[in-house]
Amino acid sequence: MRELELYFGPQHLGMVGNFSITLKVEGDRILEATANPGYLHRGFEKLMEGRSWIKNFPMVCRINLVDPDHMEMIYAMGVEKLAGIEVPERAQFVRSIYLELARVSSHLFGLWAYANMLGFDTVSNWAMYHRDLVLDLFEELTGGRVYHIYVWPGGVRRDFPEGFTDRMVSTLHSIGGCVPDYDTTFFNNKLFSERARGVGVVSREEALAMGGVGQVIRATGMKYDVRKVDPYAAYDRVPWEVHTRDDGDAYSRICVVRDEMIESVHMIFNLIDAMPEGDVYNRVPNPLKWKIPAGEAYVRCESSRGELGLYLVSDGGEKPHRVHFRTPSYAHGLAILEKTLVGANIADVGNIMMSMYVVAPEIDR
Amino acid sequence: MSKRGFLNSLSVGKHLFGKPKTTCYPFTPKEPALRYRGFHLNDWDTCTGCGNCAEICPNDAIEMIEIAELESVPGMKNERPRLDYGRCCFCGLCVDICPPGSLRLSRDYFHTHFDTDTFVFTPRDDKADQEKFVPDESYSVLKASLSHRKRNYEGFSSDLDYALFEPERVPMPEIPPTERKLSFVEQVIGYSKEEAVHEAARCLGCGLCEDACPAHMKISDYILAVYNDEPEESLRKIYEDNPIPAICGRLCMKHCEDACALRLRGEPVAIRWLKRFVSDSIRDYKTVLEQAPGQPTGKKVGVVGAGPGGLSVAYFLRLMGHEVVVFDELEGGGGMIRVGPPRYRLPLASIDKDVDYIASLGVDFRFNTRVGKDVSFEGLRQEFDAVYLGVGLTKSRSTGVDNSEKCGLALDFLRKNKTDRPTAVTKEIVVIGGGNVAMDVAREALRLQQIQHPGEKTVTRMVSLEDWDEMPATSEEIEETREEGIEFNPAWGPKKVLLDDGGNVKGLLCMKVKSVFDDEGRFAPTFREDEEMVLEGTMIIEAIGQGPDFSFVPEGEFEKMEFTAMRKVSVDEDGMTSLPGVFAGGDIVNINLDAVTAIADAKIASEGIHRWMQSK
Amino acid sequence: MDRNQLMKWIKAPTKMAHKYSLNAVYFCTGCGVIEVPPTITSRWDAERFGVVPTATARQANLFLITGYVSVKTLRAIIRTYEQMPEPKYTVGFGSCTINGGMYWDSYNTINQLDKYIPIDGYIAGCMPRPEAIFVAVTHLWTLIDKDMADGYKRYRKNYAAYRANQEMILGEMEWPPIFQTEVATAITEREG
Amino acid sequence: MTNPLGTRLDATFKGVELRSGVDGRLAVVVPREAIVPVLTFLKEDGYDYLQLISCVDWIDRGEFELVYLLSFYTEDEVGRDGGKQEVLLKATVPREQASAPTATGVFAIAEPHEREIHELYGIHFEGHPRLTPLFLDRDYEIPPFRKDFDTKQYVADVFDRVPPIDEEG
Repeated sequence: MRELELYFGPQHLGMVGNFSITLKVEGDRILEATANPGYLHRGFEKLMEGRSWIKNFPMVCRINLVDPDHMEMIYAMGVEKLAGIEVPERAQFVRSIYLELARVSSHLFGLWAYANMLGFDTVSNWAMYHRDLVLDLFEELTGGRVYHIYVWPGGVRRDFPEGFTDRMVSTLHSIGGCVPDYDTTFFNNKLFSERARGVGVVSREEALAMGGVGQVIRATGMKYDVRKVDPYAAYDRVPWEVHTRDDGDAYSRICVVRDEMIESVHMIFNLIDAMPEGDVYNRVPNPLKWKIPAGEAYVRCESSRGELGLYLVSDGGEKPHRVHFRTPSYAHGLAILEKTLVGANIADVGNIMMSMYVVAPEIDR
Repeated sequence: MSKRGFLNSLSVGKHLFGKPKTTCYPFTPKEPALRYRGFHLNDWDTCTGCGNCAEICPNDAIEMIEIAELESVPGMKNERPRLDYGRCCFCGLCVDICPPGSLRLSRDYFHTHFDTDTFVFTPRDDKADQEKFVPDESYSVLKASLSHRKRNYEGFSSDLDYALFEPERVPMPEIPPTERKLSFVEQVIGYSKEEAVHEAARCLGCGLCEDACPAHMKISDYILAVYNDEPEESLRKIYEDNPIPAICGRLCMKHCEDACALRLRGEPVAIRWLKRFVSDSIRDYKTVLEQAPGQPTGKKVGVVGAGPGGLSVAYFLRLMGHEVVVFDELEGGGGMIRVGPPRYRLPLASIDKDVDYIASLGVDFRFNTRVGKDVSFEGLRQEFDAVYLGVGLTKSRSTGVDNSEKCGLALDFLRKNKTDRPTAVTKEIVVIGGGNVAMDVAREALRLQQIQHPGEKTVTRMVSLEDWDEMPATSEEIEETREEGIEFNPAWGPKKVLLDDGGNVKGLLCMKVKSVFDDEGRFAPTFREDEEMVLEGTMIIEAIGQGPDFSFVPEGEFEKMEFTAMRKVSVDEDGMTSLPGVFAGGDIVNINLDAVTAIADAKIASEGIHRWMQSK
Repeated sequence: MDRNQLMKWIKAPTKMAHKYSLNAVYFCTGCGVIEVPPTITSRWDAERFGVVPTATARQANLFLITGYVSVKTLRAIIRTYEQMPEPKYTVGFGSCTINGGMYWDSYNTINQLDKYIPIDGYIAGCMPRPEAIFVAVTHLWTLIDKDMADGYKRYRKNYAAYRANQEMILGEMEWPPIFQTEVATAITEREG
Repeated sequence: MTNPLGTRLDATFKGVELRSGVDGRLAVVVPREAIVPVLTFLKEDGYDYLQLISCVDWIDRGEFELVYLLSFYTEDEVGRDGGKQEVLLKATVPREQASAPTATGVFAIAEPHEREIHELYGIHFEGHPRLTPLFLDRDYEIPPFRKDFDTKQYVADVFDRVPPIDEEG
């Protein structure tokens, strides 16, 4: 069979996001895949070195467009650790609720992408509709639909508007009510499971060797979640457990996502009950000339796509000296994707990529 | 995964009969959330044009532009923010830092156009801009754009608990009233280092204060230096415009704090106290400032009066290299500052600290020499290339009611207390007057009573023509005086000093005041004859204002001097009076009657003298 | 809406049919793409306005450039734009296409998009909401009615200038200019 | 250093300087040549998760600082099992003709990290399988993430110089 080179390019129906993979193909089977990111590279970390600490906030949530809230959280945690700011108790709870809500919204987006990729349009319409209900909650809480700029060093930017918790609970109940429908049409549907089982298998050794995080290694049965290993915000004050599956293929990854979404909804209910009263913002010194003492900090949090890390260096000035985001899609989208695509057939490229939750702007930053 | 798994997914058909979930926008409207971050609204009346929003914007989307129809007033520039929606990311940082809270976001977000220039927009709000903000009935979503917006559609707005600036001031440690009225020790203790740094951190560096300060001091620079923990750099910045920081740090009328951007929704930055912290924290100015007088120019300048004006002219001219000789009738520098304010507000040590530094630059101070008595004014004009009059208002006015010669005059009373033999005070004192000087007289009298009659019951009363809200004294001063238990009798006028048969003072007969100023605002008090009151008091002091004392100017010259309508010396833009070579400044020229305006006049006059002497 | 104005259908049926079947090319160029899925799915349903995502540029006549454009994406955008059949319309989403947006000082993103390809309309917002997108589509209809949405004609007329700008940024481009200047002027005359 | 790992590192490598850990992380400074041996040593010791390779440009000291952050996967609910904690491996590289040994031999994930640092900082990694450009389309004479590359100046020189299309006629 003749070898061909196929551009699974940035403009492609199977490609969600702006990312391209060059495939060396023999017939329908892929011999070799080279990821070709860079379409969304804005040089974030360079731009952030040119702006003062507070001015970076609107910029930092634009790194990952599907899940901007964990980006804000990781930067806020980094700045708080460097500058030694404590966060009031209620703000920790508000942050946890806000992050779990963000996880639900970004998992629903992932579900839309994956179901749309495989042609299950009913499920993808449902998922996007439910996500839009969650976005209405965000809009009411923070004032922004997608980019919320809500988590702030020293707490959060505004407290819950009154009556917000009941609306949140009722929305989450309405989404929870549809879970049986999702199961029958998608997760337990033979059409889907035949399509996703055994596709894009990533064994645990491969995943660990290539720095896989989040769903990729939880689908191989490993209970690794930063919210348990290195708890932050109010995650250690509420009982919850990590969901895993065993055979590491696309099907088990999306099932881990499904279980995590349900777990997040339950966690939100527990967090709301355990939330104390008090203020949610511990005022930060004047942002126009706020100097943070020299030092470095590495903070981690569990974003919806996996473990997100931030290495922050300050030289005692008003601007960060170096910012380096370690995003989960970096490992999934480059090393692991290129390895698992080998041997798969062309139709499964989108399937594997979406099951690994690769988001292009996270790779290029 | 039996075949059934495939079939039962058809059970989802039940959603066919549910309500459609689609929001058929724009036919069924959807209200954005109450906190939505849409286009900007700016209330042009409360907006101070300080430019902090432009400073904080991460994308340089805000630019401050001059607005022709607004006029610039201290504390309110005529600049307003202009937004470039090709840059704005709707983050709301500008709303959170806006000190007056005038900039906020609306819930409008529709704007579609093919021309990018329409995305640049100077926001106003529906109060001021009626044709852009249409009432609801004529608002249509399809026509919505930056020039077609909804009325009172406020979205994300500022909230003081989450503001990016600190509204409250760092509290200044003071001695409590009960304790401070017993002695002359300084009432305001002053900031510690980290209190000063914390207060200096509040300053947003917008520069509104610098336009309001008569001497245009570089305030945001020296506050930034205090924030960076470099008091030396801060002192150098102060000394570029003001040679008497220790005095001004305690005494200034702080026009800057009345213009500070934070004043509208919080307390202004304590600029005066920070200046005082800088001058207190540096023991010896000389080592820090390293200022050397310029090359000697061979010119000599005589300065009459060592008040703030005289000291500043001496300092500026000395730096230019001229020879300067300062004459003053008191035994030390400071002029009215040395006599007027009591020691618990301005200790003599602070005055001498500033004066000694100016002397160390080579200025020749000749104290206890009164021009017109020990030295003749004409002699001065021959000996020196130029003369500067910084004499200030030294003559106390009297009420002129009968037996008023028995009353003490404010300035003599205050001046005597500065010497080692303070005036002997009786147990009941009445002070006539409602200005700052009257407050100082009353509080000094109260302290002298505690010292001279320890343990006995003493009464200090004040009577002033003006009612509570018309009193010329600053509200802080009135507040502090009332705290110390001094009795106030506002809106009463003195009619006659009552004497007992021994000829010494027994009390003051007062009449009720109907009105103080006539309709043009001129001082013309009217009284109600029928209502009278007697205030007991064995000692009466009049503190109803001071006038200039030009007795040292010989008759011939005095006619040539021109005066303005407010009986002030009229000077040209260089500060020169109608007499050639004679310059003037301070309280005899301007109507502000405070030290920092005297310094501002002195700066102008010193450049005027310098140019005038070179042209001669 | 002029949907029920029969006269328009009779006078210019192609323009009307064209107006109500805008096929948007499925290319997520920037971070604004996060607002496109809600717009095309059941909650907001762009199909009510006739906007349907299509697979390739060949079947599309509406190009939504959502958000900032990095240099590498610019190459893909120009190629996609040039593959689209005429008449074609482009809509710039958000602040980044107008004047650089948040990344005005980034070394890898271009600031004004209309220097490289013609843009028929910009939508303000960071990211424009689905409602703003629908109102923009209605504005696009009015532009099409008044023949003002002539981005593609301008592209053909000043193709040399556009191509020069593109090469200033992208260096050598791997496909030749699609319009020889004489051919372009001939088409413009014929269309009148 | 009472730190167990620290003492073991001292025993095996001579030029190793240990610094107090930043919030529970042990900072280990090694010379450039010792990067790969120390990495292999740590990998056998159980630090099997190379989180990131970062590069900090200390322009005033005239050197790059390569930072290798090593962690470990743990299923233990509480986190630190057996007292292990993350290691921050640091090595300094001169700014002119910066080059460093590749870590792809030890960690597969190092490959994209090193490609990115090569492209954005200009550090050449000897023995790297493919040091081809990863993100950038244009070539820059100074690698863009270096401190002496001024983005605002670059935008003014390149993007703002492109003339707007003026409609002739």
